[in-house]
Amino acid sequence: MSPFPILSAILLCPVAGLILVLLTPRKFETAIKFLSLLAASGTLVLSIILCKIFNTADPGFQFVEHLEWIKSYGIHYSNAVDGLNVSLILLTAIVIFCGILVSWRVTYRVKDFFANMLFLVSGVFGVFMTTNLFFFFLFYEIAVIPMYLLIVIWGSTNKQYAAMKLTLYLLLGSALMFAGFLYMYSLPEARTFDLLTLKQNVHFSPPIQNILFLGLFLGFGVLAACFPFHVWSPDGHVAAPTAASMLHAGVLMKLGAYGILRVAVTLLPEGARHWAGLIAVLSLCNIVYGALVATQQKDLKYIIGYSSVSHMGIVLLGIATMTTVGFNGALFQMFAHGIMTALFFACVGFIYDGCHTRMADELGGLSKQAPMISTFFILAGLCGLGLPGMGSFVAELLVTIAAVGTYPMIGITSITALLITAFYVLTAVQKAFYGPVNPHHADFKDLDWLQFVPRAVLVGCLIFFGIFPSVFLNWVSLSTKILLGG
Amino acid sequence: MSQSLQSYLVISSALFAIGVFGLLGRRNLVAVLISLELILNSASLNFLAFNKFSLPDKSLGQVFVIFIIALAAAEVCVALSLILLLYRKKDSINVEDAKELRG
Amino acid sequence: MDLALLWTIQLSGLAAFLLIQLLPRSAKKIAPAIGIALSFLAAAASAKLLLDHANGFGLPVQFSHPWLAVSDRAVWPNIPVERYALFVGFLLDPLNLTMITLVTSISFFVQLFSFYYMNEDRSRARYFGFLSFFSFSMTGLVLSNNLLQTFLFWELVGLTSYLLIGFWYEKESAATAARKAFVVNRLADLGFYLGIILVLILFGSLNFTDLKSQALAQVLPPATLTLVGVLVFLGVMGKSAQFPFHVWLPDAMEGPTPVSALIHSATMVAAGVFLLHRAFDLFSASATTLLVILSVGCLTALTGAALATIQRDMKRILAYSTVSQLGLMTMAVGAGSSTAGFFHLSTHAYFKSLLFLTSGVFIHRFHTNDIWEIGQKGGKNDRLAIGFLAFGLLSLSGLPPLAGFFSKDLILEAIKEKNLFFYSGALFVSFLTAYYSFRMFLVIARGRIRREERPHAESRALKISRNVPLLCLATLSLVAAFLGMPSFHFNFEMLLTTAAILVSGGGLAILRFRDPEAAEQKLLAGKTFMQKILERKFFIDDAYEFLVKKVGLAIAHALNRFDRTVINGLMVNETSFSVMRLGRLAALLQNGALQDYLAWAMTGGVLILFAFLHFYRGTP
Amino acid sequence: MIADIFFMGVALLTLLGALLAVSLKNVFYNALSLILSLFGVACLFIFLNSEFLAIIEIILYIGAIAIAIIFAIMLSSPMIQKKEEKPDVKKIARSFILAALFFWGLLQTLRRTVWPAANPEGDYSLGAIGKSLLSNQILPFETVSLVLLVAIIGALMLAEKKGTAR
Repeated sequence: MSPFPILSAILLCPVAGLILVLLTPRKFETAIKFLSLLAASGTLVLSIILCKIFNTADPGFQFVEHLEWIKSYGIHYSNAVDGLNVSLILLTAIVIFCGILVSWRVTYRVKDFFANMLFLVSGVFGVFMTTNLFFFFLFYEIAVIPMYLLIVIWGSTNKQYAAMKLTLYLLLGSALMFAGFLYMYSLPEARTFDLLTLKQNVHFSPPIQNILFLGLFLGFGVLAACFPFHVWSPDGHVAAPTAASMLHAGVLMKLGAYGILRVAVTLLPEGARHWAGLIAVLSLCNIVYGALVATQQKDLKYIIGYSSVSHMGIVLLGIATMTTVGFNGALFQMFAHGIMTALFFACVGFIYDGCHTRMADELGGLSKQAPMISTFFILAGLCGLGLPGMGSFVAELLVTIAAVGTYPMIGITSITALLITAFYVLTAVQKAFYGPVNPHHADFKDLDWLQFVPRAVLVGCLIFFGIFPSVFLNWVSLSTKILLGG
Repeated sequence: MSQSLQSYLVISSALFAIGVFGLLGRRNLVAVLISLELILNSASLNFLAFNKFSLPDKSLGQVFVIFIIALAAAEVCVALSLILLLYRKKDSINVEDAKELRG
Repeated sequence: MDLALLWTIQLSGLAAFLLIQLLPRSAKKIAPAIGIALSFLAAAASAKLLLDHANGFGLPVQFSHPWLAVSDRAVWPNIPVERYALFVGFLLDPLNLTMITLVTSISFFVQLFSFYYMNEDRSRARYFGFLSFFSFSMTGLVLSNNLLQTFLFWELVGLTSYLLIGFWYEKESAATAARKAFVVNRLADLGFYLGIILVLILFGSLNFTDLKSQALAQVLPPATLTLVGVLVFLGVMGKSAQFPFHVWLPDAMEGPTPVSALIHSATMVAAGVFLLHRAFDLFSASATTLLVILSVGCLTALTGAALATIQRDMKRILAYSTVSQLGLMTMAVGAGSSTAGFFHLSTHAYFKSLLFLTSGVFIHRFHTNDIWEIGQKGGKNDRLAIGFLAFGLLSLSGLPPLAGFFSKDLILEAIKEKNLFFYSGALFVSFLTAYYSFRMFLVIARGRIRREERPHAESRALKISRNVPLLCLATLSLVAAFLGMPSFHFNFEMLLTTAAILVSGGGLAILRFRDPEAAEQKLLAGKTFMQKILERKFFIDDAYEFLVKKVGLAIAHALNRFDRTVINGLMVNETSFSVMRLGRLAALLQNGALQDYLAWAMTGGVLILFAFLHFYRGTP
Repeated sequence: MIADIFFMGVALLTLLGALLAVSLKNVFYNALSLILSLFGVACLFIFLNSEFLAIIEIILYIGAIAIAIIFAIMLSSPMIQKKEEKPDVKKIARSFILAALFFWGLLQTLRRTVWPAANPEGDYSLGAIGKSLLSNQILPFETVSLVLLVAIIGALMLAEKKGTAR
């Protein structure tokens, strides 16, 4: 136990915030908002400290916390951080901080909204930190339920259908995942849920590895919007309120990809190599298919939904290459895409609140009327289409290098998605932001100071990691090398 | 037909079959109740047959039959009050009329 | 000392952009001053650099800093370099020096001219912000020491051209043109992106200093060498508007004229030819790449020149002429002598931006782009503008003492040695150039004035900011011609051919356009078959339209319907509905009849009984 | 021999009573044939050496339960006049098939299983019953009394007249 259990502190901050929010009576809305903001900024500060004191030279697990819970089943509350999840913890902290600030204008049932948000985020933090499969599943379930509530109560277009579909899909994913965990537990020499002990003393025979990896990959793939299972994410995004879709697209989808890396690839390397070809093909479908369908969407949120599917495809492609460059690229893309989609949804959410419509054709000439929000949206769009100087470009560069190196044909065709993304992003920008001012939303006011800060923070992160990517890669490269048995 | 275990069992299964027929076939609730009594009696007959032919402690089977009769009494009295209630509400004690409770 | 200067050149543009963005709304008026001051700083710094290394002593100077640690040998065993990473840095050598002075000087003059041109426009601050951001990315591109950093700034330059073309975004046509420019550039940059990655994977290093043709030839087999060369050339085709990708340049005229002067004539479009010269070893490593470059260059030159002959819009004529001149430069590189191409690039940059600025003066004054109207509204009364127009057009068509003659001469010599077919193409191009230059000049200069438009009074500052840049650009084009000339050898025979072309081209133009009104009537009366094709721009635009609309979007539409119906409908909704239907079926069982329940129970009992009977064969 | 014939008669008597109890249209006649059948069963009990139970059967089953059923029939008497509609053939057929299957199944098990040797000797006396009732069967004995109590109270609550019919 390191002197100050920073990981549990990060996890307990939102939990404490949640309890405090639940205690404050319903009518003190501003108090609730400030409490949740306090909790979110607490996690953010702690995560930044974590990233600073994270020793990039030490490849193993750091800040290990270990609490025996049910010894006989090997279930213990144990957290640890290595290259894979340090960036994701930072990502979650940033997204929740901006999410809370963005949802400052929520008026309907404020207390429940912020309680759900904090509940969701503590689940996500739990998943990213834990090294125990049981807790991985437990925290994952904690994350899914508030997402349903957020969509059903505060959602917009056909929210019941989308919320139900989203939750059923996520539960399907978690069911497959849990089946995999239980099977691993049931093996005679395993008899434990702890990831580290599983890794050391359990050797899965190749045929078992293949089936097990497929099960786990499908379980996590559903969450990471892998091709055939991607349908829930655009609908889920559209129906969710702004902050929920920020968290959902920004963080929840990364759970799946992180799960693949942390559980599936670590424990079943041969299985991963066996199925790598299939994952690559699926991710190619993800990328090109997502981009092509996005060109046809009218609703801005649908465009972003499908663009997330396309960008998650790049993450999966990075993983499929089974190379250190590919993994670094995948992790970087998870981080950069998380921030970018959060920014995207923050902007569209603000526009939707102002103009009460998200249809690109009905919005016109927003640049003239609200220059600041338009610049943020255009910046997010440019990052989406992989403009250099922004995070996504470096990620796509790494993944494409790895992909062209290992699967030349897939790597080359995945590049065409850059063109399609450019096309639909710029069409959306032109329809919604350029052109004559549409009288329909003449009264739409621009960002005030409070709403400016979260979006500026997100853009700042994108540009910082776009210009200094080595900061990110130092965190990540050692542990991806270890992961691949370097 | 000599008094062997098989013959008693044949009689009790015949009684049981007739009871089942009555249970499912009749529309009138009281008739259903009557066939229910038949089934109970076939069970007690069975008990006593085994008690006599293959049970060392002869009193056990008889005790059981006593309990059966006691419970049958309790059951009939509740059933009849229910039938009375049904009759008062629907003024018919036909099984088909009590159909409200359905999916 | 050099590093400090380089940093000032590089960051002055960015500083101006950030300063202008951070200006509070009230102080937006001083934005032009910031822009002009900082671009002057950059120009001065590059001039200082030029003086320090006047005749190339102490060059090349290189500073590089590791930016992105990519991987180790485990991934691709056959990579010569142990642990290779991507670098970011500056490289300074004679080529860079001339290019950086060219870029910074022209951007300074254009910023100065923009003060005159944009003084009524309300969102001036945003304009100057983007212009400074452009000079930042252009200097980054020019000074970079490796292919990846070039690509980085390549995209940023594409972005700024998107922002500046679509500056007046209220205009629908400007927004579409901007999008078209960006997407076409993006399409070409994909090839460049792939080329860079292939070089990185197969060769291991992207620095220009390492990309020597012998080193490349050893590592890469000839086939991949051509592939890589053509891929990188694809990027060049996009940026320098070569044949299939030239469609965006004429539409880019939607942007303000100073933007066209700076970006779409001198600097950005020249970036492609600069890259050709910069990474010449990569292209010259295989002969087929050079052949491809030559043929594409020739095709571009011909289409550009041909289309320019029938345009009515002044800026469009200049745009097509830029396309054809770029084609010429690429042909020069394709013919093996990249120095000739680069020399023509520098001279062309100056006099073409001069031409654009003069057209800016005309458009600013008469508020119309059409050369016939300018003629009728008294174009020739503006003595100064007509003078500069004449100077520019003559240097464009290659009158001996002026800049165009020397550089075009060198190119023609280079192509002549290579092969005669392309040489004849080049001659025909210069003939067409002479023709449309004289045509434009005559229509404006000899137009009969109908409704005279008096110029509205202008303050002294505006007059200066209008005339000084024109004057300087004209002189600089001459200076560049004499200073930058690689080696002057008097080739009498070449002098004769160019003179002959000039006379024939000019003569034909004079013959047809002596009286502009009559020429216009004749034009309106009947269009020859050739004119109809030229009017439709060789149906290239329609081909693009077809490709994007019919093919691309149709596939997307089909996929979208597939997504909605099959995946969403079939896999998801159907399964849930079938589960619901199953539920309703089961509900039928609960029909309230007591005896039905009993019957079901009894059947269950019977089945168990018979199962029991069946399986337990009467074992005691 | 006589006993066998007598036994056969009693068996037939019970089965006949049962059949009539089920098949006759008029519910009152059903009740009466039920009593007949119960009487037959009581005789069978005697054949099975448990006389006490035979008496209990007659007093309790016929005396109490059958009479209670007849009361119920009397109370809902107008029902009897109303002619039952035509019998639901499908339902009767279904129940007949089920009953026949059951009967046939049970007979098969009877025929197939090898029954252990019979040893009828043993103490059937009332004393033995009382002793076992109060010794090792004391718990069921107490619960049955409780059940009876609950049944009576329940019946009363249900059948209460004054408006509190739930």
